[in-house]
Amino acid sequence: MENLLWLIPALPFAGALLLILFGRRMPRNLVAILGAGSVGISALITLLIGFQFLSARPDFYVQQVWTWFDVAGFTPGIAFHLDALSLVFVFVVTFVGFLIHVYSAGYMADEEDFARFFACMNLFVGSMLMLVLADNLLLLYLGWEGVGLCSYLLIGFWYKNPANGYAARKAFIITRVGDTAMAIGLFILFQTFGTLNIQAILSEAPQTWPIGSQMAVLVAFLLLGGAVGKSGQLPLQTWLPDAMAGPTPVSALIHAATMVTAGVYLIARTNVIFELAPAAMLAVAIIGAVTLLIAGCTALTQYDLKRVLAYSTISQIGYMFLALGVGAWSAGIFHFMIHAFFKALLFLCAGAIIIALHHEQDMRQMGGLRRALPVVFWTFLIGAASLAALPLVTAGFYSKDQILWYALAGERGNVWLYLAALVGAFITAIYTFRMVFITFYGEAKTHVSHPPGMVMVVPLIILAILSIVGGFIELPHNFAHLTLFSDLLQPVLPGIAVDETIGESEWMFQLLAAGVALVGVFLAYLFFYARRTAFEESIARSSLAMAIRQFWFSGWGFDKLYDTLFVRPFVYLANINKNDIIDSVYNGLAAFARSVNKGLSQTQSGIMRWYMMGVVVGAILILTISLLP
Amino acid sequence: MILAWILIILMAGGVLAWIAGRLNTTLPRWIALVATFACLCMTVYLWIELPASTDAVGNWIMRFQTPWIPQWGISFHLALDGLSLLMLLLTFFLGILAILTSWREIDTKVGFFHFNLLWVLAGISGVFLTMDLFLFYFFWEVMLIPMYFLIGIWGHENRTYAAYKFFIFTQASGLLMLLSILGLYFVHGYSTGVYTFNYFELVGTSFAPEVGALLMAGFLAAFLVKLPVVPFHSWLPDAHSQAPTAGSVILAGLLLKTGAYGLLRFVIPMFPDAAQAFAPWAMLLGVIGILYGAILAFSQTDLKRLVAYTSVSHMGFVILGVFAFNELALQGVIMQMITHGLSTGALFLLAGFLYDRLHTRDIRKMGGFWTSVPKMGVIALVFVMASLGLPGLGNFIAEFLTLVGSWQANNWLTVFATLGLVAATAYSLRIMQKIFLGNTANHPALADLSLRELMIAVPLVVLILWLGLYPQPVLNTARASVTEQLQAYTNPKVAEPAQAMLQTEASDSLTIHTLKGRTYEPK
Amino acid sequence: MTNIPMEAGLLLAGILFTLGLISVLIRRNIIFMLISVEIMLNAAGLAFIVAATRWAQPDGQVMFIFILTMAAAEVSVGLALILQLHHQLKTLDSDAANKMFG
Amino acid sequence: MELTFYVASAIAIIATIMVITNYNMIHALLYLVVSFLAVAVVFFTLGAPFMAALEVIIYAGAIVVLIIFVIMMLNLTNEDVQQERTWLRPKTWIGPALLSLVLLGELAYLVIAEDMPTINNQPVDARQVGLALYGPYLLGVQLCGMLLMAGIVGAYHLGRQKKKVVHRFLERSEI
Repeated sequence: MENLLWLIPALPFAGALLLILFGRRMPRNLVAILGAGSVGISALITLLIGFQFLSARPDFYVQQVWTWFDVAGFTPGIAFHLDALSLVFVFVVTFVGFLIHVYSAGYMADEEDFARFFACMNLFVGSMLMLVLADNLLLLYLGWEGVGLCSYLLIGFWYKNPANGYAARKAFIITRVGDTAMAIGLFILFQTFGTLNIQAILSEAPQTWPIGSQMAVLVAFLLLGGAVGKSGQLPLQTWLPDAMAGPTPVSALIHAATMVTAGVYLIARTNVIFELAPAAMLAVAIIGAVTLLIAGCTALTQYDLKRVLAYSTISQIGYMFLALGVGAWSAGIFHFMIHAFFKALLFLCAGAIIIALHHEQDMRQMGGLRRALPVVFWTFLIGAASLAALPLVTAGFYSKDQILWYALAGERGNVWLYLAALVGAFITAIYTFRMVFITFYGEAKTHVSHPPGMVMVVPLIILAILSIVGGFIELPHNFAHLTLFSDLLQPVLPGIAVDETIGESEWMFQLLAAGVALVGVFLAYLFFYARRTAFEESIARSSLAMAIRQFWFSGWGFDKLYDTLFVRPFVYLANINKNDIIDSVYNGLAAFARSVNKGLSQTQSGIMRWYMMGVVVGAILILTISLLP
Repeated sequence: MILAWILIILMAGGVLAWIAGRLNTTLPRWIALVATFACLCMTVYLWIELPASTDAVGNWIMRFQTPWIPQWGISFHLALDGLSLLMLLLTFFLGILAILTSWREIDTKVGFFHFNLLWVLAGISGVFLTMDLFLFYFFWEVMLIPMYFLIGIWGHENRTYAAYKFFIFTQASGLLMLLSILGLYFVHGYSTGVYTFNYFELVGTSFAPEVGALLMAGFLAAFLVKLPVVPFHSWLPDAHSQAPTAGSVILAGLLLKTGAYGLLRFVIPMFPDAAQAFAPWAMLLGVIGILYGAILAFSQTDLKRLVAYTSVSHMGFVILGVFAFNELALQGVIMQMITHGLSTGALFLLAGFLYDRLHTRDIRKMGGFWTSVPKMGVIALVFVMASLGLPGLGNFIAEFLTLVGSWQANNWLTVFATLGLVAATAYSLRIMQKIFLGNTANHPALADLSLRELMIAVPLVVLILWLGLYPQPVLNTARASVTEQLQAYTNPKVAEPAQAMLQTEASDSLTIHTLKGRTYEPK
Repeated sequence: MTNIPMEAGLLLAGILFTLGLISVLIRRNIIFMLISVEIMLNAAGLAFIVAATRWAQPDGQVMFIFILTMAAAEVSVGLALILQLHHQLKTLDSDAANKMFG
Repeated sequence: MELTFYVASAIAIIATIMVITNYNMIHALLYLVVSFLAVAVVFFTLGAPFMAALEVIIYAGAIVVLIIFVIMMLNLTNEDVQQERTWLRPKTWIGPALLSLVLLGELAYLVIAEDMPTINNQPVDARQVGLALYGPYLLGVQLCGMLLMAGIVGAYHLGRQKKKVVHRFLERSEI
């Protein structure tokens, strides 16, 4: 069964190839079937292989398809490596991917470039699977760049609007900055180990580098650079909100569920190197904590439904980074999975709303959709509850609670990280329910054209169910001893040691987290649903609040900062040098020669006696020189 | 003999095409196509029959030598190894594309055009094949003059200026190389008493350090200008943008590669000490080239000029890799030569297709073409991605290998070179954005690629993908040559003279090898 | 036979040559220029003769004969040119024939 | 003999000065003949009688006569003499003359400064010259023959006066 491994990425690639070559001439139904079907079959194969994996419990399956190239002992293969970590990712990618593909068939039904959309989506799924299944870092890099390309293509899907193209380019270039760091990390790894095979590196690294060695820290930071770029973390987070220019299913698949978590995957995959570099671990945790706060605050102020979700995605990935940074590997991955469910759900719901309102994304133009779109409302509510981590019933609670707990009690955790995460959870609850209240309650402002069809609703319901039950496979220690997920990952990812002194009081912190979430929801209710009291109004209208809101709204000014620091100087430099300053040196040389020619041609007077004179003067000169001692 | 036939076919074909041009305008095209195709077939045949030569010793697949001017030690000496073979394949492949793309574009002096085209190809093949330095210089000039005509007669509006500039830059640097060749000839003659232009004998010459540096400078002048490396690059944008499409393809795809080939074949093995001393500067030039070319490319509005500056940027990787002196980097360089030939050639072809339809190269007048020409868009996307080094396409392998190799030689320069990838992203995506994406208003609807144009573009796509996913055949072919060029660097102390003598007697094919079995004392 | 110092002969040749040169430089009439050239050639010939006598070798005289031949040929062609020039430009002014002006 | 040399030299120099300063072309030519004759005498004193004869025959005879013929053909008048006078102003000749004198000074310095031993000059007779001419210098003689041939042909071609036919070198001047 594991011999079918190669089919998992190959099928979406094949689908993409067929769609690129013949898509324009195919009927729409066939395009949709081909697009969704190839991913669906991949998902089925994943289930089969996953089932076998779970029952046989090997450490990993490896399948080499062919040797990519072989130079001077550098022999990366096109080879796939499936272990528990990959399995989780592959499962999410294929399964959520399949649901989103199905949903897209409905969502994109009116689009002209139907085939192009599905071709890119399939290409994306293929690349993403390549990324998570890669057996060596170079192949991982292939997938890594491949998803970047698809992200570019899909963000700029509606290419006629130059702003979309700009957003797409921004996404590609900023992630590419991170990729460059990662590439340099690969150079160092290759130089040190003579291979890029992940397992080989991971097994040799502890022997080569002592804990905290300079090289290990350097490599870890470089890899972190790549991860930060891809996952939209500080300081390379600015592309992700703009990436919402793409169609909503794209945002759901690429910019929420899968691609942006590639950074999480990379760090988890190379966990050994990060364990060797405590400084890098700390950096991961701090980046995660700061990002989740900054992005959360920004999400509070946005009005574009998709932008709120985008900032929320950044914030949630911040949680994952925090988890990885404190060494709670499996908690990070668990949150990734749950996040993929509920964030995809939220995006798809948002898509359903947007399409029902004729591509209206501004929340201020929505309202009262509870009655018009009941299915969407309920599924959205489930997703929102999961995002806000409402206690006990939602999957989000279980995954986020783990992170909060390890941020405090894990051996690398400390109270500051915990506080950041806790505040983040509070903010999350506020902005999530702000969204719910503004969108679904109040009075209707835009006419709803038609409710979503079955093709769109079914994926919503499936994802909604997953957003609730997904959390029950891994319960907190004090609830019950059910740790299916971390048991699965245990061979790949090291466990985490818990500080025993505070281990006893776990239930207290759970209560605190739950309380914070509920208070957040209540605050949102006060400000955005109920009529505001004068006091609340005065807070909301105060000049300080306005200034903060403006600052947060602009994403903490990062865009502007980068614009002045990097973009403008580069463009300025490029433009002043458009005609190539070096060329002017040569042109100057030519001009000099021409002017000399002009001067010398003056001596060609045509008067013979002048020439004779020249001869005489020359003769005198030569004679004089020869006579001089 | 088959090597000589390649040159004869091309040259005779050229003359024939010229004559045929007086009768008919289609005949020269067919003659040129058939001649180039015949050469391609021969080379492919050689490649398939290659396996015997991939082992470490039998590096040279075949040789052809006949005296030309024996008094001065000049012979008509051709030899083929993996590197030459790959370059020849590229030459004839791009040659065919160049002829195909001129099918509609060129309608004046058709016969003379194809004469020039074939003679340029002949000159380039000669450069890749010849193992006699005098003959090398001869072919170096042969490829120059027809190219001058190609630009000067069939070029765009500013063609005379561009043609002059091209000619002066390359000719002046070529003369410096001639001086060095003569210097080498005499230095070798003085020290051994054998006056010869034979590469295999000259390659063993040892010099005083200053002499070596001076002679190398002459060779470098020619190769760096041709490559081009940054302070000497200024002929390239003009020549590339003014040349007809076929000319641009050949310039970017092949002519630049002769510079890289020269570095690999002559500079590296002949002047190991001087090259090592020069290496940090050369790598610095490479890095400057990468970044400078990228910044310039970003600001251009003339499509062909833009692509030309991307060539400057990409060729920076070549010199970076060449002077890293390790197998990874050199393999990367060879890959870069091939994949850059394909990808940049393809971009020029696309520029040609667009010029055909719009009669402008100004990207400010383009935009939103994806709607009307999706096929062209997809193909352009592939090559734009190749140009920014997307994994899965050939250029990635090239750049990655080069960078991995150069990392071992110099960390900081490699870091800056890697930053070039970001800049590459910026300018590459700009091509896509300005031409195919964006608003369609006030732009005419275009006709999508015709069958002929698809025949040109699709093989390029297939090849670049193939090179990206399974480059091993190419790497295998080049491996023996690469190790040979690097012999002076990898094992400086071995190769005892006595051992070399033994080997000399063993067989003729081994003779060549042992000529380089000299000792270089590491400093 | 004689005791004429060589310096004297060479000096005479030099003076004659210089006079011819001055004439070429100052005259605008093209016939005068031709005549002056003849003077200069003659002076050169004189120098050869002096040298021939000095070393008692015939080579100098042979050279004089060659110079003579050349002078004859030159004069014939030069005069033909003058005729043509006069015919075309109706003047003997050498400055009138200045079409080589750069 | 020495005295003859010096007197002849003086005559040659004076006659030449007269040639270059005279405004009338015919007068100048007559002085030129005098100068050539004086040089012929110098040749004689230097022991080259055959050369002296050649000087008289070819220079003083043939060449000067040729020039006189041409002057006759050009039909020069008194106006030309006047024009010559206007062309030859001190302003025009002083500079070149001084320059040439500098050259002469340097030549003289070269000639005199070399401390050459004076030995008796030996005459070289015509026989020796003839032997040398048709011995080692045979090639030169051949070349001279060709040169004369070329001179004749060239003179004939250039001297032909064709109506309306403008020589191609001068053709462009008409435009």
